[in-house]
Amino acid sequence: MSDEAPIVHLDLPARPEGVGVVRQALVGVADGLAIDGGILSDAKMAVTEACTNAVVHAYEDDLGRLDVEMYADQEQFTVVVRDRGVGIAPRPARSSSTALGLGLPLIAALSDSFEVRGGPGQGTEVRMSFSYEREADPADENPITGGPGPTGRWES
Amino acid sequence: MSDEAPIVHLDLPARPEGVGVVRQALVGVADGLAIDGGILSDAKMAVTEACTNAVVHAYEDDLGRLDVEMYADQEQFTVVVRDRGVGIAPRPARSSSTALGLGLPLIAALSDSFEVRGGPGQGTEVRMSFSYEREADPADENPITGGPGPTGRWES
Amino acid sequence: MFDALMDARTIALDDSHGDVLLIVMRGEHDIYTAPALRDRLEEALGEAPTGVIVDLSGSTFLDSSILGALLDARRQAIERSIGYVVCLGEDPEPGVARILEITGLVPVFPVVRSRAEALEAARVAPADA
Amino acid sequence: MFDALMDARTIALDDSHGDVLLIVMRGEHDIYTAPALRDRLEEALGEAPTGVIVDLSGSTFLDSSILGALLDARRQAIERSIGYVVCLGEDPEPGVARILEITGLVPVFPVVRSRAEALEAARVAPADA
Ligand SMILES: Nc1ncnc2c1ncn2[C@@H]1O[C@H](COP(=O)(O)OP(=O)(O)O)[C@@H](O)[C@H]1O
Ligand SMILES: Nc1ncnc2c1ncn2[C@@H]1O[C@H](COP(=O)(O)OP(=O)(O)O)[C@@H](O)[C@H]1O
Repeated sequence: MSDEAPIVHLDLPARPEGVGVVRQALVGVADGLAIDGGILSDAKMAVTEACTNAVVHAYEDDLGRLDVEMYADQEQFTVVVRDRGVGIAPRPARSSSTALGLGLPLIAALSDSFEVRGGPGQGTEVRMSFSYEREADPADENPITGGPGPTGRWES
Repeated sequence: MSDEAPIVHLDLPARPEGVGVVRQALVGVADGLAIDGGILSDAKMAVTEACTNAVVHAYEDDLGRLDVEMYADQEQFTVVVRDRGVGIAPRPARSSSTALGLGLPLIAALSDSFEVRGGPGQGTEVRMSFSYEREADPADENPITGGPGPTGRWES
Repeated sequence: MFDALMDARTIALDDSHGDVLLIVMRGEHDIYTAPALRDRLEEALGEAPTGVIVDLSGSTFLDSSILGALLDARRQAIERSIGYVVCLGEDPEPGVARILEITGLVPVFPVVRSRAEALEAARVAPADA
Repeated sequence: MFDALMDARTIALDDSHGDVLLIVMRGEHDIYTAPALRDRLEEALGEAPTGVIVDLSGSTFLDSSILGALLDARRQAIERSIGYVVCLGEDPEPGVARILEITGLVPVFPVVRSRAEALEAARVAPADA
């Protein structure tokens, strides 16, 4: 596949049912690249967490969009998940929130490299890369520490 | 899901490995809509044929794009496959071609309604709809007649 | 065998084990199915049995929203002194096993492999709170 | 069980049946894998056995580019007086069975269900041309 243009560009509503669509499209891309099953499994999870964040945190209403690009070069494939929402910012934990707080830690543990960009008013972009061949398990390098706290949020 | 905006918009290179990506994305959409297995299977096939046509016939080089939108309303879901290639036009059968000539007949037989638009220089748009509940099998209404001819093309 | 059936995301309540209720999850589960899972868990815990087992052996994928729902249910089970176990099956998918392992949640839930182990463990009320 | 293995699109040559070569297709096949299938078919027919079986029982999807490759191979088999059969398995996927049925190709190839039937039919050279 091409190194330059995205292999696939997906644009869909930032709603819960869209996350599975992105995951399935990733499976289709992986099929074309003959990606190892374990790496695909990690990529599905990391990409799911990034999309879920856009669905859950980015927009006040359910009219926002989710934008996903997938690229591949000789060594790795990269998935970019983008929203035009409120951006990651310190904010009071909503008491009604059911978010566990494991999304970004999982992205770090399951990708070979990642980058989160954005800020208030700029939306959020999460860029995750997955090597076709791993020298080490990224989950050993970025281990998830801590455990579930009494409030339901993860505490490390 | 929404009736107005596409559930998903895919933009990818018109190359063989892209067809599976579209098919997987369709599976993801169908998951969200709880679509019957037999109807999903027909939709996968019709959509595959439309994408394959864009890959095989639309462009001279492999730099062209394939554009796919999926919509859903209360009764049916619709997939629109679009290219900006040469358009469907009478042209000499290429002797090197391995195309069987069953693409459009399969689209007609497997969708509950379809529409092909375009022409020379305008690219091609194939719009296929699939009802969630079928009263009759569209393959009975638009049966595929004929059989393989001596040249390898389908003859009806 | 239909693709859509194989891929179907289902959450079923199995009450054929007497005092232990099973929640059987099949296919891929994420933020889209998490609300249905929360409802089912609530229902199962509300029927106040001896224990609840979440059976993931037919599941192919789960994300952190599902972990969140499973952890909330665990908290409720502890409060109500109901047994609570996650059953992974003998041949779990990486999309299920991996997230449980790297989050260190295997001993927390706890997670066991076989249905038999799960039934046994679910009949013991949780010790910690 | 890895998703990617379950979904893997493979085309394998099985030469363990003596004079009959099997081409075993697994997963989804379309314009992307059609060139590899054509190569394999060419190879199998070139080894000039008594017969060739295309085994689709592990296949989950095929499109008209695959039908085109299978029909071209059938023509070559007829020319060379080699037996040629498509084996569907006892429990075919709709993504495989449906296209064969609606195109009327079941009696053409011919398509049979079991491996045993296929082995028998592949040892008979095609009658028609
Ligand atoms: N796309 C996003 N848009 C806005 N805020 C975000 C986004 N992604 C993450 N955040 C913020 O970062 C916090 C941490 O995210 P994460 O680690 O994924 O945990 P969780 O989503 O489970 O809370 C979220 O609670 C949220 O406040
Ligand atoms: N997207 C397209 N762009 C250009 N030409 C097309 C396109 N789709 C179909 N065609 C033309 O219409 C013909 C019939 O298409 P079809 O029935 O799908 O059979 P096949 O693709 O197997 O030849 C093709 O051979 C081609 O000439």
